[in-house]
Amino acid sequence: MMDAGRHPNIELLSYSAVVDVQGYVGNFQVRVKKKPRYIDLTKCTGCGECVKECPVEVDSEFEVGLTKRKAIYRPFAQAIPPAFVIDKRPSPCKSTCPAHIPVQGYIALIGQGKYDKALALIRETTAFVGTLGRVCHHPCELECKRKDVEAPLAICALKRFAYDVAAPTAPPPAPVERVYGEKVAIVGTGPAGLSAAYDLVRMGYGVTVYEALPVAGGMLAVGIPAYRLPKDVLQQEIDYIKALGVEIKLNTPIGRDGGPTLEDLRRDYDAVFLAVGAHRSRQLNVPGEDLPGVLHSTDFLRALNLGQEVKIGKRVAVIGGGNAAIDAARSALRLGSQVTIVYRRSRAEMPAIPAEVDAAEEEGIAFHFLATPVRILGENGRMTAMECIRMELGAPDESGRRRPVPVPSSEFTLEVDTVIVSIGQQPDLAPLAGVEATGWGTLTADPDTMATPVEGVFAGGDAVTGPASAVWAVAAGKRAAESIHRYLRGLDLRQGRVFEWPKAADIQVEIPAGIEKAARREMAALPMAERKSTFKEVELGFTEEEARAEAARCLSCAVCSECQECVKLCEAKAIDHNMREEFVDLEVGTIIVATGFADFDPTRLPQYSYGRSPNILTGMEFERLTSAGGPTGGEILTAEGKVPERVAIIHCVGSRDVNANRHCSRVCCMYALKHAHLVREMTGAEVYEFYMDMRTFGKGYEEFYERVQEDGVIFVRGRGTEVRVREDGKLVVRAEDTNLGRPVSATVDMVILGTGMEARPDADQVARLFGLGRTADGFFAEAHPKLRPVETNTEGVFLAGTCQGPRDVPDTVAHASAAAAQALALMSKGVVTISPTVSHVLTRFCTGCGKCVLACPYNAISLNGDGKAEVNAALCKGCGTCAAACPSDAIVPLHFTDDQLVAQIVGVLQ
Amino acid sequence: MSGDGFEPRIVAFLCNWCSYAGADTAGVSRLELPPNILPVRVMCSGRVSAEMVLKALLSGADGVLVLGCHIGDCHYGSGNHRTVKRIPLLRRLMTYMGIEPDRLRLDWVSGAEAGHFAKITTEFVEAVRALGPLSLPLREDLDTG
Amino acid sequence: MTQEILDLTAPTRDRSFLEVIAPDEKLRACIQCGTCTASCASAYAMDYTPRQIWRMVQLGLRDEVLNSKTFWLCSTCYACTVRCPRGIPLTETIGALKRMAIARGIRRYKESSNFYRAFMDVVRRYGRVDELEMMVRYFLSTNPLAMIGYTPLGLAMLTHGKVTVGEGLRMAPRLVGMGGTGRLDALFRRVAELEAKP
Amino acid sequence: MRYLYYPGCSMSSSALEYDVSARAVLQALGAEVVEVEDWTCCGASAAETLSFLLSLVLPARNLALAEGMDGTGDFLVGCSACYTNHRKVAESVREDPRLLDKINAALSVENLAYAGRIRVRHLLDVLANDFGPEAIAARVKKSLARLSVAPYYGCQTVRPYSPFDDDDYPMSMDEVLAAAGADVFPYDMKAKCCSSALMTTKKEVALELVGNLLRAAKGADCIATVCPMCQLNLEAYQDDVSKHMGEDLHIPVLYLTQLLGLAFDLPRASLKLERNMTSPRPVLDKLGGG
Ligand SMILES: Cc1cc2nc3c(=O)[nH]c(=O)nc-3n(C[C@H](O)[C@H](O)[C@H](O)COP(=O)(O)OP(=O)(O)OC[C@H]3O[C@@H](n4cnc5c(N)ncnc54)[C@H](O)[C@@H]3O)c2cc1C
Ligand SMILES: Cc1cc2nc3c(=O)[nH]c(=O)nc-3n(C[C@H](O)[C@H](O)[C@H](O)COP(=O)(O)OP(=O)(O)OC[C@H]3O[C@@H](n4cnc5c(N)ncnc54)[C@H](O)[C@@H]3O)c2cc1C
Ligand code: SF4
Ligand code: SF4
Ligand code: SF4
Ligand code: SF4
Ligand code: SF4
Ligand code: SF4
Ligand code: SF4
Ligand code: SF4
Repeated sequence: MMDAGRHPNIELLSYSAVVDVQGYVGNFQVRVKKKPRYIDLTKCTGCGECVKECPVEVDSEFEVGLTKRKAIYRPFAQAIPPAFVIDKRPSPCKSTCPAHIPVQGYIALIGQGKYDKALALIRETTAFVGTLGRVCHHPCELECKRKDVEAPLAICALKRFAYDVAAPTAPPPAPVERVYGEKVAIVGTGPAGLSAAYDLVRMGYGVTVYEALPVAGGMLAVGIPAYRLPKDVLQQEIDYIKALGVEIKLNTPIGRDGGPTLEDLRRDYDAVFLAVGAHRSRQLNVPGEDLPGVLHSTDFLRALNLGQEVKIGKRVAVIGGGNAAIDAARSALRLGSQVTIVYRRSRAEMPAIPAEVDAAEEEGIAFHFLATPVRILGENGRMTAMECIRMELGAPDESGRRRPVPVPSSEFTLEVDTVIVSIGQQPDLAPLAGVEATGWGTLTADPDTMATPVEGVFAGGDAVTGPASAVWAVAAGKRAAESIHRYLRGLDLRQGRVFEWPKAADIQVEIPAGIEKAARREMAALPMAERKSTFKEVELGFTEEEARAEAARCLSCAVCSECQECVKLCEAKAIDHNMREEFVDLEVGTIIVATGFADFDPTRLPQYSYGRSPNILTGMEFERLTSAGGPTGGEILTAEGKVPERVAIIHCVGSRDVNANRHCSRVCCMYALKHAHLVREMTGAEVYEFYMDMRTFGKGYEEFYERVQEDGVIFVRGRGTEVRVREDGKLVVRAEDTNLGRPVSATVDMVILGTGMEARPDADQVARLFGLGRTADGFFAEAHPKLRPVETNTEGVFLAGTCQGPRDVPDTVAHASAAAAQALALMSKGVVTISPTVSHVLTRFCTGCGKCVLACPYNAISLNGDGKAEVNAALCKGCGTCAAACPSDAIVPLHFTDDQLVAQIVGVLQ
Repeated sequence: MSGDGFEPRIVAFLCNWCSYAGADTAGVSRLELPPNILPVRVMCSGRVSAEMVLKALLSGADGVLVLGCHIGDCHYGSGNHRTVKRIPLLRRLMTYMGIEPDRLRLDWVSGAEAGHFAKITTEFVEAVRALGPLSLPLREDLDTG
Repeated sequence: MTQEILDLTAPTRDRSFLEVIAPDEKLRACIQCGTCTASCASAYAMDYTPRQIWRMVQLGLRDEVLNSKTFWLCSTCYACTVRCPRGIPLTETIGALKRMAIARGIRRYKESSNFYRAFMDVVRRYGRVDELEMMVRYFLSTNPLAMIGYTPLGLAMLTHGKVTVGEGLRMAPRLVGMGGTGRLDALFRRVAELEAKP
Repeated sequence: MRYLYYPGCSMSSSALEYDVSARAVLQALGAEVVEVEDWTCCGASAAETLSFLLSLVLPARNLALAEGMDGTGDFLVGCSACYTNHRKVAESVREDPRLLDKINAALSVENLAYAGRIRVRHLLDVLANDFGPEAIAARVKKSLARLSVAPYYGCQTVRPYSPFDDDDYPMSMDEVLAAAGADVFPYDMKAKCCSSALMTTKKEVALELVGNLLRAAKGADCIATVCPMCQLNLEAYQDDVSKHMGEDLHIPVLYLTQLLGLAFDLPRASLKLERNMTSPRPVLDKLGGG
């Protein structure tokens, strides 16, 4: 194998799969998908340093689950090539997170108590760790696979924990060195603007951010109240961004109040990012809206957040169902008012974060669902009440939600003295002359690249999407930063970027059998009395213990968590987490298929109790146990670490059985004898070997059987029928000793199941790919069972080894040598003769109907310039399907023409 | 069996890769096969056109059996998909012509299914035996070519 | 112990035994692996193991098979049937052996056949079965004294309302000597006619 | 969901508690249960010993009756022996359609015909698959929390015709019990034979088999069954069995439907626990609020 690996004329494509085969003998085009290993083979020295800090452990496939391996690993000790590989798959959480934060990574690090590393890892993606950890609407949790066990992980709260525990002591960052001369202007210091600034400054650009307000942070600062996001948390994160070298100009509106215009920015900077958010409130448009006492939530919250004095009455109605409405209501409550929320749809349709709605309800806020104001009533210029009408849900509108329609004469009044309107916001685009707006009043920008139609101007966040959420704004900022970088470097904005991540529903994650349920941890909350009267933060965060326990629930869906620990350890700089899969196109003359067999899975025969005791092993597992590189260093020990006193070996598990595979697997009698011999020799244990027939044909095998008999193995002629796991862990095997004619049992410490060989589960796909037939047992069909054992019915494709049928290593080698010889024979000729059984078209009869073109399974027929069918003789395999389809008898398969068949029919009937 | 000693004559179209091989295996395994089966080898069951089936019936066959590879195992990938669509149409056509549709049967036999081959052929011979000889008064007239 | 040499070619072997017992003849493919025996909870009490019975059926040792108590110990649990690696319908074959033994009036295991006969008599007469009536009928036909062994059970069943005294007593006299017409007479008769035909 | 229900002989006499509790549980889950009119005995294990044809005709009679009833629905059976007999007919005619003619030739004396159309379902199958653990969990009012239950499936519930669970290591009852909050006792004898009618004809053998089953359930609070024959064999002979095995093997045995009834907090009258021959008292005590 080593020699094959090193031979200059042999190219090994490991971690690869053939995805397409076209052409014909001598001229195959094979397309191979090379899976990324994330490790550069030319650099990796195989030193193994990288595995040391990898926090992810999974069952080792090679050790058939007997040991664990890390996410970065060497498939097995003798692997060719000897390099390492990273097992990385998509994970639902990271895929669903709009900013694609490596969720599993920071969770794994928290689980190991490496909190500062967890914080640093999140900061590689976003600066808003403590912020998102508090206010994110966490769509990731909806998809977290752990929900299939009991409940999703508290992903968001863990992010907050990483921040809370590590940020206060983390050293402030050093300013980033400028790499590029270009400067970028950003308008708006909300999460979109600052995220773009954060990424751009780290790439080495100069960044200036303009902000109209006296504080930075956008809606995070002036929308979300302090009881949800304390001011110091946000400020610290903005300071972190500033410390990297981002310049923030407060009190500098663009395009109004004397500030610079967009034109100015386009002139003075090399690129502009507009992230102005959506701050203009939509109006109610009902009579009485101009009465004093009617406020808008954004104004109300901004004033509160900026510490200005706000006056509201005793009875407050909040109109709307979004986050802003809930925040306005909860803030009003904290100012001592009685609050009712009026929303025109039902609770299920509320766009606000459900947990926020629950919290509002807990705090004592009343809800009027399916109602909307029709007028606001006043007396002497003072508000007295609000008249509402009931609504019912009609047909769905374009947002997919059912449209509310008023119920006639269902008006009612609410006595209120303050109304806070919160029915949506739009961006204020008036100052930004020159940009394009959509019909919705939002900025026009490409949803993938964030480019606007104006050269060098990009836009993102609420200004583009309308009011959305912080993490979407972060994602938009990050996309814009990448686009601006590409724009400034003259690169294509799209090439090689991934805009569509896999859908969580399409990500397969195997949930380990026997996983124990563990309740999801919830954060403690401030006592209710304090909640209602102060703006102190409501949720109190996890304790270290809670966070560790919560982190331990993660299923490591992606295996590699992208924590980057390995990258830091690899001195050869061989690790590249950004590798993508590649396609290799090969031109080959012949193909040898040698995909091997699958080991029978004994859970399909539950009478053998496989999986219900660690001391019931398959033959393959026993092989690993006895190998020097195995989990016990080659010693035969039970799972309890003891030398077994009695061992039973059962033949024909999954073979010679109508309930599993009918065929005899041919190698298991031999390997079972080998196992019996090993057990006797290494442990001296009593061995009971249950067999139906002993198949030791051929050279040397019967002699070996004799020797094992003399070793003292107790042979029982009778099928080992079932294995029971006794309460004390001992295993009871039952059978009939058919020589005695008596039911017998044996109580042992270890059972080895002589599992047989079967076709691989993907054999049908492989067969289709290479045009192979399969025999009833599922293995690939050879062209003739006696005379052509390595050829297949597809010329130029040969079989080698157990993919064709069970056989041992010597026979596999012989078979493979034969396949190689056949392939060489073809190659040395240099030309191929194809079977003369091909079809040809009698042009004069062909009407050009094209039926044959559709019928041919090989696309061998096409209509030529004259509208007549034409057969490509190299592609045609001579099946004759076209002839049967042709209504004009114009196409004739040589040797199977209509006349020849008719002659045969008449012949046999005579 | 039935006392009149009627021995049906069955034309069996066997695809080269599966059914023909199955018949071969059946022979090698010394299975008992009905002598009434008159095999005609084609490369693929997809080759069996309506014309060939009718030709066989008009030339004196009492039944026609078309055997191919199991769906998914066709040596040519999808030749037998065509056959699956064609045979029911043909059976309808036969009804129209006054021939019992059960005189035509399509089935799948892989190269390894010797027993299956023996079973299908035996069953079909018995089914056609029960239908009796195919009497086609118009046989000569219809047989124009 | 001496043993007679079994002449495999002797004409006394019933060469059609297997076909009669197991019409689909799958039993011919038994590989004598003993899975059936090892799966059978009652095998320990049998005189021949199930596997041995199949071998004897294969060889046509009819009388030895029919006189064994093996198949009367079968509780129709189907454990052997679902596990047999050759897919032989063994429990059905045992049913066929029971039928043949009853039909041939093999007297050795009278209790069992009487039990089943008693059961079917009740079904024929009333359409449905009442367990108590059935047991009484069974014990009357075999060994009335054996009923005593089940007395505590009968009492327990009475006290748990499983059977009512009135009903039991009302039925008892009718059990002795059945005649007249029963609920399913016509059906039973028809089945008998159909089975008599080849 | 609508079911054409066949109670069978045992469930309408000695095992009435199974019948009543099954109907109550199905009703609680929202099923519509219609009893097959004029049904008769399926022949149990006896018909087969006298006549093969009779063993098919008797169940076929009931299936024909059900097929003739108005409306749709599967043929629902609670008793595992009845289940096997009815399924056997359905399977046999599928494999050998000629049998159908023979059966119908017999049924014609009752003016009945069986078409081989109706599906035969076991109560356990319906509970585990038509309703499923989620619907069952949703209906639980008094969880069976901390009650350790050994699920006993018996033979013919899962062998040989059962399409709904493994015949050697079934899991459906485990899942139903877990849904009701119970701790499922790891019970590897769950599909071994309870000796069936051997209890009447070969008592010593039967005592041994039942003894093995009870011994393996030691440590559980009770055993759950889904068949009147299993129930009778497991509960009625515990004195004899204990004597035969030389150890105390007494344990409460309840029908699965009785346990579900407790979990659903159904009226006690619909569970008829007083008819059980082992006292359910320890179970009720453990659940509290007996
Ligand atoms: C009350 C409220 C509560 C919310 N709660 C949540 C929550 O819990 N979770 C969540 O995920 N999302 C929440 N959101 C939504 C979230 O805050 C926004 O989606 C997010 O802040 C949008 O980010 P942005 O950068 O696009 O815009 P913004 O955050 O709105 O920032 C835009 C900035 O641009 C500035 N600006 C505008 N025009 C100009 C100009 N001409 N010149 C200079 N500067 C200008 C504005 O002053 C502002 O600072 C909430 C929103 C509100 C209103
Ligand atoms: C427990 C056990 C013990 C044994 N002991 C012995 C023994 O002592 N002596 C002996 O002579 N024989 C023994 N054998 C038999 C021996 O293992 C086989 O004969 C031998 O491995 C067959 O080699 P192979 O190349 O045909 O298949 P395999 O060894 O199965 O190799 C097939 C390879 O193809 C790869 N592959 C599969 N599908 C694809 C695909 N689509 N694309 C790319 N690659 C693919 C697989 O990953 C695998 O690496 C034993 C077998 C077992 C199960
Ligand atoms: S990134 Fe982290 S999880 Fe992934 S392989 Fe490296 S160390 Fe392991
Ligand atoms: S279990 Fe862990 S890796 Fe999987 S989705 Fe949830 S958080 Fe992500
Ligand atoms: S540390 Fe780097 S060089 Fe060493 S094995 Fe790992 S990837 Fe290869
Ligand atoms: S080789 Fe031996 S153990 Fe393996 S299937 Fe054949 S007979 Fe059984
Ligand atoms: S014979 Fe006709 S249908 Fe078949 S491969 Fe050739 S061209 Fe295609
Ligand atoms: S089907 Fe026949 S007529 Fe039609 S295009 Fe093909 S060869 Fe020509
Ligand atoms: S299990 Fe089947 S093959 Fe094995 S001895 Fe019994 S009947 Fe024969
Ligand atoms: S069906 Fe009868 S013979 Fe078969 S295992 Fe059960 S009791 Fe034994």
